[in-house]
This record gives sequence, structure tokens and C-alpha cells, in this order.
Amino acid sequence: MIRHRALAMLKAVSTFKGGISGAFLLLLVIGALFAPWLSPYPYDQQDLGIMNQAPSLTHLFGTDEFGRDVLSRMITGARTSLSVSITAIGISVALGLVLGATCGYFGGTFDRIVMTVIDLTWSFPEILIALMLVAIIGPGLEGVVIAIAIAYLAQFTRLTRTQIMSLKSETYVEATISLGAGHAHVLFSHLLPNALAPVLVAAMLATGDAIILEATLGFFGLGAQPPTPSWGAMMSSGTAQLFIAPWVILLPGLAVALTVVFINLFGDAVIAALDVRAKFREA
Amino acid sequence: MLLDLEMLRISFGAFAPVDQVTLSVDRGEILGIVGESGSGKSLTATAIMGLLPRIGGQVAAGTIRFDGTNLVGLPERQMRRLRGGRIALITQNPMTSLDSMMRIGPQIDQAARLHLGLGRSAARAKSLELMADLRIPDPASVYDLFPHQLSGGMKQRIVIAMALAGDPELLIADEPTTALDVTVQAQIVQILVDLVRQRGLGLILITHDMGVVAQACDRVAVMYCGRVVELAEVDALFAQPRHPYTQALIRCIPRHDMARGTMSAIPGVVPSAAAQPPGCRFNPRCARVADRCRIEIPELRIGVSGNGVACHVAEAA
Amino acid sequence: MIGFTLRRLVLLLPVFFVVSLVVFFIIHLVPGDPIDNLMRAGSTPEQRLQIAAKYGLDRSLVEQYVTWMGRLLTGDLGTSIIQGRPVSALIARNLPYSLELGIAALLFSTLTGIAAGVIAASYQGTRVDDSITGFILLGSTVPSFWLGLLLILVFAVWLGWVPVSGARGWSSLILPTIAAGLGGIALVARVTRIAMIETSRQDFVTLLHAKGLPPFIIQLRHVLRHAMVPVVTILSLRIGWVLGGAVTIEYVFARPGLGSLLIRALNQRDYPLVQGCLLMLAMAVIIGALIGDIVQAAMDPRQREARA
Amino acid sequence: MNRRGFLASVSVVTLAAGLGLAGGYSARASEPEAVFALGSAEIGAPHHDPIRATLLSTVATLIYDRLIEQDVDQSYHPHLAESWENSPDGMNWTFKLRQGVRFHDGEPFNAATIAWWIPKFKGSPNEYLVDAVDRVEVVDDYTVRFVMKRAEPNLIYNLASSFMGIPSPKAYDAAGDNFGVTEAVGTGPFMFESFAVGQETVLVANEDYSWGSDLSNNKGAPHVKRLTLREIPDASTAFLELKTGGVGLLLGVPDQFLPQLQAEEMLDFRSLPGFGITYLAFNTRAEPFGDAAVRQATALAVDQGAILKSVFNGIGLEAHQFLISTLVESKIDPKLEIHHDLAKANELLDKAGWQRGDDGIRVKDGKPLKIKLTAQSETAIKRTAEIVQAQLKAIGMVVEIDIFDSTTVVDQLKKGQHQLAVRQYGWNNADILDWFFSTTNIPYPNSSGWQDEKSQELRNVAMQQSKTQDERVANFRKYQENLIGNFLFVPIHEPVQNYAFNKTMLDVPAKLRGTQLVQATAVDIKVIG
Repeated sequence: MIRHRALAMLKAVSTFKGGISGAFLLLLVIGALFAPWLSPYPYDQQDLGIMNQAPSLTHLFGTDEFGRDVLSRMITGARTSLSVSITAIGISVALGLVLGATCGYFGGTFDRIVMTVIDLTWSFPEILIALMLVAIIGPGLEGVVIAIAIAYLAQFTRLTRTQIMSLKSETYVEATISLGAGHAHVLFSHLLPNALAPVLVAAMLATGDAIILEATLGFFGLGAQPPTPSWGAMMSSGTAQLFIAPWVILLPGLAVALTVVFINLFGDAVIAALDVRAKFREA
Repeated sequence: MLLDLEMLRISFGAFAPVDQVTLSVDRGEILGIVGESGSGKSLTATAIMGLLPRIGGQVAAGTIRFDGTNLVGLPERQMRRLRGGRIALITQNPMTSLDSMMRIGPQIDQAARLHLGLGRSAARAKSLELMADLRIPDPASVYDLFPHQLSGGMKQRIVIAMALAGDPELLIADEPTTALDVTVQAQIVQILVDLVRQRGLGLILITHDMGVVAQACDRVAVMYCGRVVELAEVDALFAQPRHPYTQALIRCIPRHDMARGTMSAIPGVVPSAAAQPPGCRFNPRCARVADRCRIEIPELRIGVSGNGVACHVAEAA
Repeated sequence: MIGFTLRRLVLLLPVFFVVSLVVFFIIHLVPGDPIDNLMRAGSTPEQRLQIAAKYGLDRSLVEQYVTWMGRLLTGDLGTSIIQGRPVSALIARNLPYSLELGIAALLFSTLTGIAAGVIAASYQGTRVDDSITGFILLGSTVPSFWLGLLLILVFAVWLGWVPVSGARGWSSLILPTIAAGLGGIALVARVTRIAMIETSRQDFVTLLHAKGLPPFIIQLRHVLRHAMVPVVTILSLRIGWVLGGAVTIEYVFARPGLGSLLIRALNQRDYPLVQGCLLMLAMAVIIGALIGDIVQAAMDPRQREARA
Repeated sequence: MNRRGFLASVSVVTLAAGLGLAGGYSARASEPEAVFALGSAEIGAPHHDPIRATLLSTVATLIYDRLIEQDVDQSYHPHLAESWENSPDGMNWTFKLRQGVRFHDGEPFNAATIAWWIPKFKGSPNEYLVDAVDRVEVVDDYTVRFVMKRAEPNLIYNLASSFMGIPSPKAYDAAGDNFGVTEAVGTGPFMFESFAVGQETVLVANEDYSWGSDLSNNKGAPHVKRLTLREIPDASTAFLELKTGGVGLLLGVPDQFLPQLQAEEMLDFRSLPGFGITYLAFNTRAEPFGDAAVRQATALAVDQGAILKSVFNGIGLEAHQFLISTLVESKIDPKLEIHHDLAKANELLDKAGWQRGDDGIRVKDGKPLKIKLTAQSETAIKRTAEIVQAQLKAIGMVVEIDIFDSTTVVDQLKKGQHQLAVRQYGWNNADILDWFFSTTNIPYPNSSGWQDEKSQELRNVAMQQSKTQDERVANFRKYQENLIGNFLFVPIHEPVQNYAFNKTMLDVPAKLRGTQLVQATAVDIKVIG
């Protein structure tokens, strides 16, 4: 199973789309990991003498309203945006797997109650759920992470549940149970590993959406606390200089768009390679 | 001849799952194509219908002559005029062959309206007549039902009605009875046979069931791994099967004089398209394999009788 | 059909109860209270108590819930603390704008998405498919507020074709519709494309081709009809989004709407208004899902009969 | 329901919505028209009823007249009250009312109006404005006397508030809850036509108007015959509307937009002195700010000049004490004002035992000098917080910023969970000192937690024992001098109010009158072309 998946990854990367997008994402992750060493300037270094300067050789992406280097802030911002969305989706997937698997495996009243609530939140606009939760939890990255995690919980719960339900009906499961295996064993050793692939692909695509959601929350002034940059926060503060320093808002926006596009392309390549029925989006 | 296939080769990229297929069928004649799944019978049918591009394949070599016209390379527009009109298809699974969201009647009407230029009411009248011909009870009310409201056998009759709606000259029935109950199977086969006899149609009956072949066909083409291994009159075939594969197939027909549990099967499996053995493709499973069979592919030699076999051993005999 | 609908409606009662609980209590988890927002330099602590008493905020939460629920059953959503107007009146004033934008965006994203999905599916695996999928993807990956500002810059400021903002007539609806709908196109197109491709693989489609029907008729009259079933499901689940999801768009384009009403109320901790808006949205979501089920059942003859 | 029916009903709804909106916006071509956008602080006013309102927009000042107007220099001018007099003991106010004033519905304005009006405040959120008034006596048709519960020199200030616009008694009582929503009747230069909450209010000129205040050049009907006031929450959008001519005038422009405004040829702007102060608020109950030396050092580390330049683009004034500069009470002993002095700040911390570590961060008793700075998510405030963060680094103080929405900030202050906060107030009266620093207002609005007998005594004198305006001024100066000496706040910036307009569309007087751009200036604005 593991080998099969590693092979699929290789296969994905070997396609054109997969290769390009994989390379971009790898660069991005490296950039985010080594942000402090890669940034030409400290991201929080203010220099009021050079506020809102256009891109130049000394500041490749220009400077912002405090004379800070936009490139450095974008590199550090990648770190914030990526870690927030990856952590959030990670939590969401973990919870969704447990919840969805339990619901799908045991069914019954518990399943019905959980799914009613899940369906309700699924149809609720993510942005409203996130805004509500951030108000409760408080601002800062933790709040945003939890808010995004819960906003996407419904998706993974549903997906896992569907997977488990269809796997459960397969004969080898009945065989395993008839051999005297416990429910937990069947669920976690047999069903969940098989249900994992589509959920992980969905998680990858959701990470893209989460980056956008993080940016949108940043637009409402929630999330990364200054001077920590995130792409969303940068765009938010950039709206005030739309005309005199458009790069402050345009570049992070572009970064978000490109990242999400590449995540999607890579996700598609992995789907193709894993031969997971692309149907999971409907689930 | 109504339909003439010569040295047909079907390719999907580098693979050629069907090769050197030569067969023919005349008006009023029933040609059976038999073989295990994967032998290329359905692909051959798809090629005749001109539907290969839909599944990513193409005719790489050979000709398909229908009433004198070579269908290979025929523009799609002209092909479409033949399809459903002069050539019609009956598919394997009646459960999935009908549009579940559309009423029965209009689905039958379609071909008549398209190919015969009938109006709505004329097409309806023709459909009702066809349904009656096919012994569908109460055609008028069935006309307004949805597919899920019918039984499997009834659905297959509808599929046959759909095929007949365009007044075809050639009918290709791709395993028309596989998904049905045994009793229903016999009825459907009988309907097809009657159609050929009454209307003078040419029928290609694709099946893996030798029993059906014996019941209905005039001539038989036996396919294995994309090639025709034996072509013969049905009586000759059963009386004197020449290819070891044909012989094995006939041995597999359950007979009532056989003891229970002694049903024989051909040992080994059909090799996949990607892993064809060199030489005769049947050689790994053949009981009478010779050294030559492992090196050289035998060609189908058709004699004056119209019968032929592709086997080094049989020819030598 | 009617029986099916009624059964579903009865099932909604416990859901409604749970929703009312969540909706009522969730706002109380948010720190701060509405009275501070009513206090201005010069007002006294006694006035604070008076206001609290006036809105029943001095009583226990359970008591407040019971009162609220009691009023709710008579159709009264209460009165906004900050705005001093009936919640139902405030919602009624904002709802048309949300509906207008929501339906326009939904139509835009659905029609474009279906068209794109159909074309992409028909040319599956070719360059046409790739470029349509790619283009739509690009549109859906841009944060909508950013896209909104960009659209304003290009079409309102530079080209001057449409007004910058506001909610006055159809011309001011164009940009918000695009900004709000672009994200949805990708979803609809994706679902349509996949459903079309899956449907095309079914036997009956092969048989339709075998009948000699022109491919576009097969795609539009048969395949698309089947592919619409999952699309309808997706759409019915987006009802909440139609009504309240355009907060950022409303903000950027200076449009009123339920989303903005809710967010403003949330920021001011206007309890009755937040509760009213949330309840509205939740009910819309539930009813949306129900309508989706019914429409889906109506579309599929098998379900139509089974549930009759 | 079948699909076709569903789609049909959907399109009917859409169509109806579209038509309804389009119908409300039929322009009459011949008349001079203008569109203003309300300032962000005014957005979301649910109605235009001044008595019940907690949030009123500029609209109210156009529909209603007040008894008294206040000018940019904080002086008071007659409007519907021609003159007024306060008895020496402060217990009786007598107002002579202007004659010949009529409401939009034709009802006369007279003493009976006032006698009806003042009691209407009972139980309203604005009751405190006339709380000191015991009763209103009608002396004759155009003379009223307010009999006071206690002396209140500040009454005149209250009467100049925008909540003191006088509605038509007849219309008010008839409309009930709908007053200010579906109709609004006053005596002002503009008449109410329509109102879409959160979107726009449309007003038309009151052609019978002839009682403009002396703050306006034009005493008669306004030049703009049809005025739409739109609500645009996003400042960028509002700016773009102005740039493209969709809006003629913005009532309130964030300072960050001024450089962009100045770059546009057809745009111009006017300013009025500010209405408030941006400052840092200490929590004296939370360490390390219990120590006056730390507070003082923090105060001295803040460079108002740099903040003015970067956050506010040089617009507005540096603030060195707590009150807006147009108030006479703000003129305190200059030696007590808070000015940037980094050396002294560091010296103070050294003396207080905060030693610099190797990383530049100060440490005392093993605890680093690390504090939380609470701020709300509004651009100017957030940016101020960011720059203060950088400035406090210079005295070895590590600052972590916490951004909350405004209500949560208030909640934090109320619970004393903050250490340092960037705050902004808008109030043009010295009694704001009482509001934020009186012991009676602990825990909120006095979130500093400041409890000091001397301070409270000075507060009591200023608030309760001032009989005349002059006495009041002197008392409040002393009160602030005491507070500032205890370093309870760090004044940062006194914003100005900016009004931007399109000079190809509107002619706006060069000098604005009044405390804000409201009625007094609105009637003087002309439409070009």
C-alpha cells in the first residue's frame, strides 16, 4: 500500500503538469522553511525614509507603508500562510477521519445526528463560520487555524464516511470480521488505510482553499498579528495604497493565486496517478 | 455479401488487441462470433459500428465493407447515417442500455425519426407495432413507462426494438442474453432468429455461449486473443472442430448426459494484450502444442467451402 | 411526492430545535456585550443596567433562551439592541440585496460552469479541456475581495463601463456577480465535467451513439440530464452561500446584504440580530437541502416513484 | 414544482428586485444633483430618528435643525434658538426661539415644540444629554425656560449635539417606530425622500428654507436640489467612486488615502480640526505599568513626529496632551506635555532596575520587559501599533501586538486583561477626562484602573463645582495636569477630519464652518455645470 502510494507520487511528478507544479510547490516549501536565511532583509525592519517604493534592484518587490522589504515579507508570509493552512487542514483531516470513519462504520443514531450537524455546517459559508469562530476563539493565528479546521471539517467527515461505507460492504471485511477481528482492528487496520488516498488528495486541494480563506480573514484584519506577515494581511493593508504602491497588494494576491493553482494541478496529477475516482468532490 | 471484414487490425496506441480478422455475413444469415472475454469480439463489433474513436481506438489496417462500401475512413457524417439506420447494435446489458431518465417510447422513436424521417406520431405508431412484433404485452402503456419499471427481459426486447426502429439491414448483437435469466435467454435468441428469417436481416451474434451458437447460428467465427482461429458452418464446427481451442470450447458445453461436477474448463488463462506469447497465442494452453507453434503465428486459411482454421497442427493433420 | 416532502418536514423539527440552541448560545461565547456599544461619553452606570434590563440581558441565559424561543414560535425574532428595530424588519430590508446578488452569482456560476464542464467533458483530454479547466481554476484561486478590487480598477475606473459600487440597477450588479460567482464556476464545472464523463461511459450512451444521433444532441439531451443530478445536489447545498456568503463582495462593492448585516451585528454583539440572521441562514440551508432532495427526486424517475 | 416553474419563479424574483431598485433611482435631469458618501464611522445607521438613535449620520443634520450650532473654534452660535441666557446659579436656562420656522409637513415650530421634545428623551439612549433638565416651561409662544435639577454649564454643548435635531411632533407621534425609516420630518434645509438602510438616503431641497444659521453663507434653500448620501464601507471603493465621478464628495477620508488624493488633478480636499486623540492607554493594575517610571519611560519612547509622518502622512497634529487642541482646556503647562526623549526614557528604566540583556531586551528580577499591546483592526490604529512596537524596541521593551475587533477590545479593557492599548476617542469636550479617569468609571471606561484621592478630588471640582464656563476651563486644566503628571496615557496624534471632493463636479467653500462638514457647509455647496 505505502509503496503503491509512493509509486503514484513518482508517477504524478513524472507528468508535465505534475512536474511543474511539484517543482513550484517544493520551491515554495523550501522558501517558507528557510525564510530567515533567504529573505534579503529582516521582514520587520522598518525604514520610514523609503516608504512605498516601487520595485528596484535593492528591493526587488518594492517596499510597503513602513519601508519594509516586500519580498522578505512575502517569503515570511509564505511561511505563515502555508503553515496556517497546512496545520488547519491537518487538524481537520484528522478529526474528519475519526468522525467520518466512526459514523460510516457504525451508522445508526450517532451517525444521523453527526451527519445532520455536519451537513448543516457544510452548507454554511466557510467565511461566516470562520469569522464567527475567530470572534469566539480570539484573533491570532491559533484562532484562524481552528476556525479553518472546523470550517472544512464537514468535507472530510463526509468523504471519509462515504469511503468507509462503500468499503465496509466489500467481502473481505466480512471475512475479517468472521475471523474474529474486533471493530477497532477492522476499522483502523483495514478500512481506514484504504479510505485514506482520496481523503488525502481532497486535503491537498482543500489546503489551496484554506490559503484563500486565510487571506480573506486577513483582509478582515484577523489572523497574523503584526509585524508577522501573511499574504492575506499584506493584501489587506495594501488596499490603502492601491494607487501609490499597487505592488503591495498585487504581488501577494498573485502569490496566493499561483500557489492555489499549482496545488490544484498537483492534486489533479496525483488523482490521475493514484487513479482515485475524481468523483470524491461530489461526496 | 452484406458485410465483409478483411484483415482487420484495431489498435490502441501501440497495442493491437485485434488483428487479421477476416469474416463476412450475408443477408438472412446469422454469423456467430464466439470467444472468451478479451478475445476482441466486442471490439470488432465496435469497429463495424465506427465507434472505436469514442474509446480511443482506431482501425489500423484492413477493410470493413458494408454492402460494397468501405466503412474504414468513411467521414463521420456518413457513418452516422448508417449507424442506427442500416446497421444497428444491440448491447450486452439491458439494465444499463436504456436512458433511465427518459420514457421508453421516445427512446425507440429516436432512430425512426432520425433515419426514416418519420414525424412524432408516425414514429410512435411504428414503435408500437415493433413492440407488438416483439411480443411486448400492452405496448401502448409500456410506451409511457420508465426503464426501471420493466423486467430485464422486457428491457432487452425494448433494446431490440430500438435497434429495429431504423429498419436496419445488419444487426450486431453483442452478448444480448448474458445478463438475462436462462429461460428469458432462449426467448430473446428465438426472437432474433425469427427476425432474421422474417426480415432477411444479416445478424452478427456475439456470444461466449456455445449453446446459443448451436441454437441460432448459420456460421461461426471463433476468436482468441484478437484473431479468428476458426471459421466454419455451424454443423461442421460442432461435428468436426479443427482448432484445439474450438475443441476445448465444445468440451466445455454442459450436457445433461454428463455427470454432475465434471464440467470441464480450459486450463490456464487468456493472456493480457500486453503479454502475448510468441507464436500461436493459444500455445501455452494448447494440449497439442508443437515446437513450431511457439515460434510462428499460424494464419487463417479459408478453403473453398468457406471454412478455415488457423492452426499448424490442424493443417498438418 | 407530497408524502415524501411532509415526512422530511417532520424530520426537520428536531433539527430546528438543535439549530435554535446552537444559534442562541454561540453568540454568547463571543467576549464582550452589546451594551458597551450603546454607551457614549456621559452615560451613567445606571443607564447601563436599565438597558440590560430592557433587553433581558440581566437574566440567566436559560431564561433568555426560553423567552427567545417563546417569541420565536409566535414568529417574533426580537428587536435589535443596537439598531432598535425589529430583527425581522432588518432582515427583510437586507434580504432582497442578498437574493439579488446571490441568485445572479448562482446563475452566472451555474450556467457558465455547466457550459464549461460540458465543453471540457466533450473535449476530454485535449488542449481545449486543459485550457478551460486551467482558466476556470485560475479564476477560482483568486481571493474574491482582491478580484473585486481588480475588477473595479479595470472595468469601472479604467474602462468606465459600470459603476464602481452600490446596488442600484443591473449595471451595478455585473462586477459583484462576477467576483462572487467566479469561484463557484470551478466547482460547478468540475462536478459537471466529471459527471458528464462518468455518464458518457455508460452503456446507454454507447447505444445512443449506435443509433446515429449527433454527439451534441447526445451530450445535451441525454448525458447532461444525468450529469445535472450531482450538480443540483451541489447547488442546493450552496443556498446558505447564496444568502450569506458574499460578505467580502458586499464589503468591497458597498452593497447591503445579510452577510454584512450579520458581521456588523457580530462585531457589535447585537445578540438578537446575530441570532436572527444565523437562524435565517440555517433554516435557508436546511430548506435548501430539502429542495435539493426534492428536485433531485423529481429529476430521477426511479426516486420519484420510490418516494411517491 | 417542476424545473421550469422553479426557474421561472427565480427569474421573477430577480427581475422584481432589479426593477424595484431601478425604480427608486429615477433621476430628474434638470436639477443640480449631488452624491456624497458618508464617512466610515457613520455607516450602518439604522434610521434617522435623533431621539432614539445611538448612531446618527450626517443625514440627520440635514433634515433637522438644532437650537444651537457649534463652530470649528468650539464657539456656540444661535440657530433655532436666537439667544439664550443662564441664570447666575446655573439653575435656569431661557431660550428665545426663532420665528417663522416651519417643519417640512407645514407644522409651525414654537415653544410648544420644545415642551413636547425634551421629555421625549426619557428612557432613550440619549437621555443623558438633557438629564440635568428637570422640566421645560413655556414662557410665551417663542420663549422657553429649562428648569434644572442641577447646574450644568455643559448643557449648551449638549444642545449643539447632532442628537439634538428637532423632529416634527405631529409626524413623530404619527409614525411611531417608522419615524426616521420611512419618513423623517424636521425643519432643516433638506427633506427626506427615501432611505435604504446600509445603502443610501435620498434628500431633496427644502425650497421654503430661510432660517440658515450664521455659520452658513447661504441662509436660504440649499443649492443642491437633490442629494444622495451613500454608505460605502470600504475606503478603497469610496475613493474609486470619487475618482470616477460616481460620488462627488467623501465625508471622511482615511489619512492613508490623502497622498493618492493629492495625486489626482480633479480631486481636492478640505480639512477640519479633529474630534479626538489617538493615544496609548496604560493599565496601571497590570505590571510593569504599575510603576510610574516604566509608564513615563514608555511615554517618552513614543515618537509622535515619526508616527504623524508615516501612519498619518503628516496630516493632523502631534498630540502631547489628552484633549483636542481647539478646546481651551487643552492649554496646560507646556512643561508637563509629553514629548519624545529616548535618552531620558532609557535613563528612567535603568534607574528603575530594568537592565539591558545581551539581546537588548531589558530584564528585572529575571523577568524580561515584555508586554502585550492591544489594538483594534482598523488601519490607522493597527499601523500605529506596529510603529509603536518598533519604537518601544529602542528602550528594550518587547511588544506583542494583539488585534481584536472593537467590541472585544472594550471587553478586554473592561476585564483589565490588557497592559497597553492603542485607543482613539472622538469627543470635543474636556469631560472626556472624567469618562476615562474617574474612579467611578472603573473598570470601564476607566480601564487604566487609576485610583488616586488627589486626582479624584480635582475631578469632582471640575465636574460638579464649576458654575461658569471659565471656572470649568480652569478646573479641567488642573485635573489634566494631575493626570498627565501620573503618566496614565501617551498622547500620540490628533487627527484632522478630511473631506475629499471632485472639483469638476462640486464647489465647496474654501473655509469650512462647524465642528464637522454637516448642515452649515452642505447648504453652501454648489453643483458645477
